[in-house]
Amino acid sequence: MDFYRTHILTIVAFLPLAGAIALMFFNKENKGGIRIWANLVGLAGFLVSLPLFFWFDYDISGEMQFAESVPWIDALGVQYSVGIDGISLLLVLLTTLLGSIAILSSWESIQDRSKEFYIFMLMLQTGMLGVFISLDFFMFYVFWEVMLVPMYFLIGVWGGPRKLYAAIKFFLYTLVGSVLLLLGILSLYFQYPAIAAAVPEIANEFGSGYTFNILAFQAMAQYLSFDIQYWVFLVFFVGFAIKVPMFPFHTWLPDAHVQAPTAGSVILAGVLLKMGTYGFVRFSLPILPEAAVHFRPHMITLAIIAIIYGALVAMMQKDMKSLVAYSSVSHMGFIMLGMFALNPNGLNGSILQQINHGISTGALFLIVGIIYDRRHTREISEFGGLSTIMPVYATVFLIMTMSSIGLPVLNGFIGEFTILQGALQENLWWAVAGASGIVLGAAYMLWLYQRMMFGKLDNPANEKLPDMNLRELVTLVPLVILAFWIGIYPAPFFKALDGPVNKIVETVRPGYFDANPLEVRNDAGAVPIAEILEPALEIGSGGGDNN
Amino acid sequence: MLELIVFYTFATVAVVSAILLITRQNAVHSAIFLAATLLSVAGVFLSLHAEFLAGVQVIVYVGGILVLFVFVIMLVPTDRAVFERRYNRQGKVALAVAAILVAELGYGLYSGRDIEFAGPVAETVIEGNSQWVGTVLYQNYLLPFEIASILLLVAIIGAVVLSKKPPSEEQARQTAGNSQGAGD
Amino acid sequence: MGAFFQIQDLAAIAPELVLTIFGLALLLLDLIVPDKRRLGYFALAGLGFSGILLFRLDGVDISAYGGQLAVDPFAAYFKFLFLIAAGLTIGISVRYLDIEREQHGEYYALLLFATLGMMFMAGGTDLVTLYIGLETMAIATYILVGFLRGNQRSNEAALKYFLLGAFSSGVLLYGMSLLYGISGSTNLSEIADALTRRPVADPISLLAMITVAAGLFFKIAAVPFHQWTPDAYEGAPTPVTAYMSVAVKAASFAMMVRIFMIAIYPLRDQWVPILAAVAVMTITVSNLAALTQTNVKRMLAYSSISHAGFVLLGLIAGNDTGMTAVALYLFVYTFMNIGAWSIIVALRRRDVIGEYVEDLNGLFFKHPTAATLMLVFMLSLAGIPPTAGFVAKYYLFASVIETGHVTLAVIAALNVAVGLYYYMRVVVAMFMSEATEKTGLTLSPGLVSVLAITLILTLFIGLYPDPFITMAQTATQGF
Amino acid sequence: MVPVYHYLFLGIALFTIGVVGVLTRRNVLIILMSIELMMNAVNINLIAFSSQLQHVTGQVFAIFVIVVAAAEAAVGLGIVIAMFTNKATVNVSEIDLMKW
Amino acid sequence: MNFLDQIWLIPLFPALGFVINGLFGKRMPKAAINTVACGSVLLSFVYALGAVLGLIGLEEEARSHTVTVFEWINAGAAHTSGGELAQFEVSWGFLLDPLSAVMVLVVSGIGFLIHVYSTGYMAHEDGYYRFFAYLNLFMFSMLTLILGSNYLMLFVGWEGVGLCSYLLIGFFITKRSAGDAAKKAFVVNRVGDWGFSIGIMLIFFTFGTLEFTGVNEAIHAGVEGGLYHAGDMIFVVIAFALFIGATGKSAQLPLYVWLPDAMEGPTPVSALIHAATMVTAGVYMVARSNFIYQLAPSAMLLVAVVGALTALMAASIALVQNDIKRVLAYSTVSQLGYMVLALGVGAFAAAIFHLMTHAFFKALLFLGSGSVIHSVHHEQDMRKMGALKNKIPITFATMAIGTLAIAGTPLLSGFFSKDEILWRTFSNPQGNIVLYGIAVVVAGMTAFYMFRMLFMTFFGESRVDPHVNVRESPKAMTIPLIVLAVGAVFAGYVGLPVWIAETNTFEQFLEPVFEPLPFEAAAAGGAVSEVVEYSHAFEAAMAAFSVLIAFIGFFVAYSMYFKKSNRARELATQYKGAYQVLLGKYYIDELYDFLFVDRSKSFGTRLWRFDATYVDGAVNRSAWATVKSADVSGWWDRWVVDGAVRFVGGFVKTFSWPVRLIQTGYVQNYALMMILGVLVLIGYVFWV
Repeated sequence: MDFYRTHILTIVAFLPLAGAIALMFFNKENKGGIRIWANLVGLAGFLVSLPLFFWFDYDISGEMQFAESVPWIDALGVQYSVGIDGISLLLVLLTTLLGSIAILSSWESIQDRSKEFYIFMLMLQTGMLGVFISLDFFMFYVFWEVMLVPMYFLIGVWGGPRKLYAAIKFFLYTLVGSVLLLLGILSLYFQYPAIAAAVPEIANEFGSGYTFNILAFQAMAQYLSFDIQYWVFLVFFVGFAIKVPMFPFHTWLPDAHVQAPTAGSVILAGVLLKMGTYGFVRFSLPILPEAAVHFRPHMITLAIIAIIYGALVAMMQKDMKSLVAYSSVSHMGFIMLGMFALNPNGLNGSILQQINHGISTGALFLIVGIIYDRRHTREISEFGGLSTIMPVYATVFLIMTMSSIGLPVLNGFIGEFTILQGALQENLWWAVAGASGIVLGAAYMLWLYQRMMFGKLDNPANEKLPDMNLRELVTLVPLVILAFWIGIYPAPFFKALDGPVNKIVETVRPGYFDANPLEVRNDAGAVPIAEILEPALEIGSGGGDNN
Repeated sequence: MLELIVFYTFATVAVVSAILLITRQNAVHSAIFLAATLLSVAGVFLSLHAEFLAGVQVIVYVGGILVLFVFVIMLVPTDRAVFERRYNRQGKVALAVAAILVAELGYGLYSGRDIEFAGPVAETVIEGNSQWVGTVLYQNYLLPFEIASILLLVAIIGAVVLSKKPPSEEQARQTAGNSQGAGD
Repeated sequence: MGAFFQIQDLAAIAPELVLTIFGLALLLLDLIVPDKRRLGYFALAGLGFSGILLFRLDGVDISAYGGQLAVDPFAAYFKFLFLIAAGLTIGISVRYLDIEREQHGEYYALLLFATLGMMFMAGGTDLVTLYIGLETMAIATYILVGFLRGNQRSNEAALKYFLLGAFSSGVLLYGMSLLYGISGSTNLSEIADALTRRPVADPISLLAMITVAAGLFFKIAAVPFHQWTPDAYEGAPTPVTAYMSVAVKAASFAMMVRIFMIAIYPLRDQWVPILAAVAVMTITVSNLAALTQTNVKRMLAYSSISHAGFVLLGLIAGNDTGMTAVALYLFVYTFMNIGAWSIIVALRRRDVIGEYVEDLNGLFFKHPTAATLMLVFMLSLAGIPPTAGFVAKYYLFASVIETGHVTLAVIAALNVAVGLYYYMRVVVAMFMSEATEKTGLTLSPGLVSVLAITLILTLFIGLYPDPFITMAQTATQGF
Repeated sequence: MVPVYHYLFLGIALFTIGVVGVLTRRNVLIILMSIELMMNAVNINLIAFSSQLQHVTGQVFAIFVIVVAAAEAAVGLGIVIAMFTNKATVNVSEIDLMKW
Repeated sequence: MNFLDQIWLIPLFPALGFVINGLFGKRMPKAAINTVACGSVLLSFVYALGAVLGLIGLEEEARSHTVTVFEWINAGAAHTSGGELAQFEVSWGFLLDPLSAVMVLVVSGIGFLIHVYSTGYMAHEDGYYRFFAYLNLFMFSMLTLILGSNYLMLFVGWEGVGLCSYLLIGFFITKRSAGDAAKKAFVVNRVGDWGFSIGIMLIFFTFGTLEFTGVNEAIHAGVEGGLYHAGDMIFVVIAFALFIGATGKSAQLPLYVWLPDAMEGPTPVSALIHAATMVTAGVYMVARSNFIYQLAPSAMLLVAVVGALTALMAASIALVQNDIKRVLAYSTVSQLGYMVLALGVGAFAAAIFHLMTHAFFKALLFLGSGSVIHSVHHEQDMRKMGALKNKIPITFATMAIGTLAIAGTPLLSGFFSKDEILWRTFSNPQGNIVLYGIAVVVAGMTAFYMFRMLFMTFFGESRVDPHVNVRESPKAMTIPLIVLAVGAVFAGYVGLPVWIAETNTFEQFLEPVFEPLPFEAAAAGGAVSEVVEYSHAFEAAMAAFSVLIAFIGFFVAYSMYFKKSNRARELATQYKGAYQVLLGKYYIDELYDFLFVDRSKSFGTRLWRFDATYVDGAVNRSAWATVKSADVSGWWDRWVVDGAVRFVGGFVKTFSWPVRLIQTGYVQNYALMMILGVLVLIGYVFWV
C-alpha cells in the first residue's frame, strides 16, 4: 500500500504498457480473451488512478505532488522524474477515464486484428499519461513522440478509406512540430548552466550542471534574455500549435478524426489535443513569460479566428464526424483564448474547458461511432427522425450537444463563461468575438441534432436500428455524469486548478495579485468605456497593476 | 640549365604521349603511349636524383602493370571497339572542366610558390639513394609496408576470384542472354 | 626521425595480427574444408578473438611504430565497432551466399582483410598508414561488391565502385602529396604544426584541404560525391551492402576525424563552411531522392547517404558534444542499419529478388515478428524515441545547437520529417497492404541471432543510453 | 636547380590529362590507364617535394603509391574480365543497368 | 415550517418531477405521470405561496431574502475595471423579494393550471411522458430564472427555458416544420443570449459581483458617492447588452421572428411558454436590472422606442391573420411591446403589473383557442370556424372574458394594467406624447383584432367541415379555463390606480425593488428635474379616452365581422365611399383600401409577408450567408491552408525527380559530378 502510494504515478503510467506486453502473448485467434483482458487493463488503469483524486492535497495544488525522481541518463542530466500538480491531475484522470471508455467502445467495432489494436491502444495510453506526468523535459519529449506511433497505426490500420493519407499527414505534421520543439528544448538546456552559475539559489535547488528539470527551467524563466524567449517561444509555438491544433495548422485534424476508428477519435479529441494546450500552459507560459506576453495579441487573434472559422466550416460539413472535428477546432480556439487572456479566470476556464472538451467531444465521437457501427455511414443526410426509434440515444445525444454548445448546468458553460469573463477583463472585443462562437456553435450542433433526430423516419435503412445497448450506455453514462457534475458543482476542479494557475499568472504578470488603489477609479470618475474597449496589451494596464 | 633542358624534354615527351594515350582509338596504341609516358616520368625521377624510384617505376610499372594491361587487351577482343565512337557525350564539358582544373591548380600552386616549403630538419643523409630509401622504408614506414603486403595479397585474391568462371553455367547463359537485351 | 621498431609494437597491433592470421588461415582452409559455412563460423571466431585482444588494450593510449599508429580509446572504439559490424555481416551472409550459390572461403577472408584495413584507418596517425589502410579496405570491398560474378548487377556495381574509387583515391593522393609538400612530413600532428606556421588561407594548403576532403567525401558518400552509392549498394550482395553502409562509412569517418581534427585543424575556419554546405546538400538531396524509390536497397542507400550528412553535423560542431555525437551515431547506426538490411537479406529467396517495396507487402500477416522488428529499425532510422536512433539524432542536434548553428539544426530537423515519410512507406507496405504470394522470408540461425542482437541494442540504447554515451565520450576525449 | 613548381606543373598536366581520359573515354581499359596517369602525377609531386626538402619520405610514399597502383590495376582488370564474361563489352557507356 | 429558507425547494420539485417522468415515465401509467407532473408543480406553488406570505410578513425594507445553497463557480481573482481585485465567485443562491414573489406566484400558479389542462389536451398524443417531463423541466428552469439571486443563476434559467422551448416547440418531432421552428427559436435566442452574456460579464467587470443585491448596493453607493452618473458610457453599454438579451427572449424587434413560428408547438406550450411565462423573462430581467437602466437614460429611450414599435407592428400584423394561434401570437408580441414600453418609460411596476394580468388573460386565450382547436379536431384556420358559441359554451364564455380583458374593458384586469402603462407613458419624465400616441393606437388595434377573432370563431354561420362533430373539451381543460377567467377578471384589483384607490398597492409592494436612485443626493442640491404633477381627474379622463379608443376598435370589428361577415367585402366593392363616410376614420380608411383593393394582398398580409420575407428572410439570409462563408472558408481550408502543405509535399515529389535524374547510371557522369564538386569547392575557398 505504502509502495503504491509512493509510486502511484509510475504505476498508473505503466500499467497499460504492462497490460499490452502481456497481451502480446495471447493467441490472436482468442479474440474474446484479448477483448476481456484489454478491458480489464483499461478499467484497472482507471481504478488505480482514482486514488490520486483523493490523495491529492488540494491546498497546495500548485506544488508537484506524488513526485518521484530517479537518474536516467546521467551523461545528459536526464532524470526519470514524475509528479503532478492540479492541472496534470485533472488531465491524468481524464486520460485514464477516456482510455478505458475508448477501449470498451471498441468491443464490437474492432473485429479484425483486435489483438494489435488493443496493444496499440494500451501503449498509446502509457504514452499520453507519460506526457502529463513528466517533470523532465527530455522524458516529456520521449513520451510526446512515442505516442505518435500507436496513433499512427490506429489511424492507418483501422481507419477509414483515406486512412493512409490521414495517418501519414497526422504523423508528419506532428513530427515536424515536435522536432522543432526538441530544438527549442535544447536551446533552453544549454542556457541553464550559465544562469545557474549566475544565480546561486537556482544552483542550490537544481544543481549547477546540465538538467532537463522542468521546474528548474521555470525557475530560470525570469533570467532568460528576451531574444532566447522569443525564438524558443516560436518553435514551441509551432510544436504545440500543431498539436492543439491552432488555426493555420489545423488541417490534419479533420482528416485524422474522420479516418480514425471511433476509439481513435475519442482519444485524439479527448486527450491528444490537450497535450498541445498542456504544453502551452506547462512550458510556454511559465518558462517564457515575456515572450508569452509579447506574442499574446497574435495568439489571441489566431484563437479567435479558430473559434469563428472552425464553427463556420463545421456548419457546412456533411459528414458528422468532420462536423464534430471542426467543432473541436472551434473549442480549442476557446481554450487558447482563455489561456492567453493571462489572468486567473481565463486560465482556470481554459484548463477546465480542456477537460470539458475531452468529455463532450469524446462523448460525441462515441455517439457518432454508435450510429456508424449500425449503419456504416456518417452522412448526416442518411439519417432523420432517429429519436422515434432510438429515444435513449437521442437523449444522450441531446445532453452532449447541449454540453458542447455550452448550456448552463452542463460542463461546457462553466468553461466558456469563465474563459470569456477572463478575456473580457483584458479586452472587450475579445469577449465579443469569442462569444459569437457560442451562437454559431448552437447553430451547427442543433442543425446536426435536428437533421438526425427530428423529422420523419424516411430512410428505410434506419427503420430497424436498435437503440443503444447496455455496453454503449456504460461507455457514455460516466461522461454524462461528469458533464452534469462539472456543470453543477465544479468547485473541486477549480480548487485543483487554483494553485497552479495563480502560480502561472504570478510569473507571467508579476504583481497581478496586488490589490490596486481605489484612486484609480475615483479620479477617473466613472469608468471611461475606453479603458474597457482597448486596454493596452502590455502588462500593467488593463490589469492595472502599477509596474 | 642543363637540368632544365633535361626536365623539359622528358616533360614534353611525357605530356605528349599522355595526350596520345587518351586519344588513340586502339587500346594497344594507348598502352604503348602509356609506356612512353611512364618511362619519361622515370626519366624525370632520375633528373631529381631519385634513382631508386626510377628503377621501381620502370620495373613495376612498365614491367608489371603495363604487361598486365597488354594481356587483358589481348584477352578482350577490342576489334569491336575499333568501329565505335571513341568518346562519350560529355567530351566538351570534360575539356572545359580540364581547363578550369588546370587554372585552379595552376593558380593555387603558382601563387603559393614563394611560401617556402618549410619542412622539418632534413633527415640524416645516407649515402646512396637506395640505402637511404631502404632505411627510411624499413624503419619509419615498417607498418605501412607490412600492411601493403596484405594489400597485395588481397589484390591477388581479388584477381583470382573475379576472373574465375561464374559458378553455374545456366545462370551465366541466362544473364548473358538478357545482357544482349540490356546491352543495346 | 621516428623511433625504430620495438617488439612491443607487435602487442599494440595484436588484434590486427590475429585477424591477419585468421584471414590467411581461411584461405588455406578453403582448400580443405568442403562445407564452406564452417569457414564463416571460423571467421566469426577470429573476430571474437581479435575482439578479446582488443579488450586487453582497453584504456591504453600510446603511439606505436614511431608515430605511425595510435593505440588510443578512439581507435579501440572504432575497431570494436568494425569487429561487431563484420561479425553481424557474417551472421547474415552465410545463408545468403548459399542462395546465391557463391559460398566461398575468400568471401570471409576478404571480409576480415577489409576489417583489418579499417582498423588501421581508425588507428593510423600517418598519411601513409591511413592511405594504405584505406586502400586495403577499398580493394577488398571492390572485390566483395563484385563477388557475385554471375550477376551483371554485381559486376556493374563493382566496376562503378572501383572506377570512381580509384579516381577519388587519385584525388585524395594528390591532396596528400601537397600536404607532404607543405609540411615535409606525413605525420598528422606535424602537418598540423606546419599548417599553423604557414599563413592562413595560403592557396596550396587550401588545395590540399579540398582534395583530401573530396577523397574522404567520396568514401562517406557525401553529395556530390555520392552517386556511386545507390548503384553500388543495389548491385552488391546485400550483406556486403550492409557492411559497406555501416563499417566502410564508420572507418572513413574515423579517418576523416583524424585528418580534420588533427592534421588540417588549423584550417577549421575554412573547412567548417564547406562541411556545412556539403552536409546540408547531402541530407536534403538524398532525402528527396529517397522519397520516390521503389527499390528498398536503393532507398536505404539514399537513407545511408542522408545519415552520413547527419554525422557531418557533429564534425561541424567540432566540440566534445559533436565528437561524441559522431562516435555514438556511427555506433547506433551500425545496429539499426544492419538490422534493417538483414530483413532485406531475409527477403532474398531463390526465386525472389526481394528488393522492392512490394515484396514487403503484408509482411506483418505472414511474419509478424519480422515486420515488427523492421518497424523498430525504421523508426530508429527515422529517429523516433524510444529507439537508439533518437538518442543519436538528439546528440547531433544538441551539438549543433550548442555551437549555435541554428539554421543547420532547423534544416536537419525538417529533413527528419522528410525521412520519416519514406521510412513509413516501408511500414505501410508491411502493415497496411495485403500480402501477396511473393511475400515471405528465409530465416537462418545466423540471421535470427543478428536480428535479435540488433533489436536488443537498438531498443536498449534507446531506453538506457547512459553507458554508451559515456563510452563514446571517453573514446573522443582526444579531440 | 629547376624550381619545384615546374615539376608541380608537370604533375598538374598529367593529372588533368588523366582526368580528361577518365571523363571522356568509353573504353574501360583506357580509363584505367588514365587513372595510372593520375597516380604518376602524384608521384611526380612527391618526388619533387622530397628532393626539394632534401629527404626521401616522399620517395617512400611514392613507392607505396606505386604498390597501390599495381594492386588497383590487378583488381580493376579482374573486374573488367568478370564484366566482359557476362556482358561482352568494355564500354562504360553500355553499363547502365542501375540508375535513378 | 419556515418556507422562506426553503425557497430553493420551489424549483427543485419540478426538477424531481422531470427526473422521475424522464427516466421512468415510459413505463408509468398516465395517471402516475399526471400526479408526478402536476403534483410537483402544485407543491412548488404551495411552497411559493407560503414563502411569499412569509415575505409579506416581514417589514418593508427587510423584504429581500437570499438563500445560498452552495458555491458554484470560483474561478479565481480578477481585476475589475476600477482596478480592484475581485474574486469571480458565483453560488447557487436564491432570492425572494417582492418582484420575484409576484413572478413566482404567477409562474407556478398558471404553470399548475396549464399542467392540468395539458393532461386533457395531450391525452391522445404519444410521447405523453416526454411532454410532461419537458414541462416540468421548463417549470424548473423558469423558477430558477425567477428566483436566482444573481445574474448567472438568471442566465441558467434563461438558457434552461430556451432549451425547453426548443424541445417543446419541436415536440411533434415528425413535423419537419416543428423542428425548423424549434431550431430557429433556439438560434435566434442564442443571438440574444450573446448580448446578455456580454452584459453579465461587463457587470462583473464593473462591479466585481453578480449578485443582484450586491450590484444594487454598489450602484447606490456609487451614485451617492458621486462616482456614477446617469449616462456613464459603461452603463449604457451594459444596459444595451442586456436589452439585446431581452429582445431575444421577449420577442421584441428585431428578434421577435421566432415567436409566431413557435406556434408549431402544442397549444398548452404556447400558452405556458410563449404567452404567460418564458417570453416575459426579458421583461423580468430588465426590471431586475432597473438600477442599471436608471443610470442609462439613452438605453431607456431605446427600450421604450423598441417596445412601442414592436407593439405597433405586431398589432397591425395581427389585424389580418386567419390562423387563430397566430393572431394570439402576434397579440402576445404586441402586449410584450407594451411591457417593454413601460420599462422604457421607467414604469417598472406597471410593466410587471401588465405582465401579471397578461399572463392570466393570454394564457386563458391560448388555452381557449386550444380548446377550440381541440374541439374542431386540430383546425386552426378561423375561416373554417364560426358559430361555435353554442357548441362549446364554456370555452366561448371564458374566451369572451379573456378578449374583453385584453381589449381593456373597464373593471377587467387588462384595463387597469394597460391603462397604467398608457398613463405612465404619458406622464413619466422618460415618456413622451409620441410613444403615448402609438400606445393608444395599438390599444385600438388590439381591441379590433381580438374581437375580430372572437366573432370569426364563435359567431356568424358555421364554416366548420360538416363531418366534424364539435364537442366541448373535457373537464381537465375547461376547469383551468374557468379558473383563469376568474383571474383575468380580478387580477387587476391588486393594483388599482390612484384615482380609484388611495394608493396603488401593487406598486407599493414592489417599491423596494424599484426605488429610484438617489440622484438628488449626488446632485447635491443641484437642479432637480421637477416632475409635473397631474390631477387624478385628468388621469381618469385619460383612462376614459383609452377606453374610447378600445371601443372604437371593438365597434369596427363588430360592424365588419359580426353583423354580416362578408359585409366588409361588399362595402369595399360597392359602396366604398359610403363606407368611408360611415367610418370616417382617416387611417382606417387607408387600411381598408389596402385590405380590399386587392384580395390577396392586404396591408397586414404585406406586413406579414414583409415579416416572412425580409425580417425572417434576413435570418435565413444570414444563415445562407454563413453557409456561403462557410463554403468559402471550407474552400480556403481545402485549397490554401491544406494546399500549402500539399504544395510542400508536391514540391518534395517534383524535386525528387531531378535529384534522381542526375543518377544517370553512367559512371563517367558521376566522375564528372565529383570533379565538378572539387572545382566548385576549390573555387569557393579561393575566391569566395
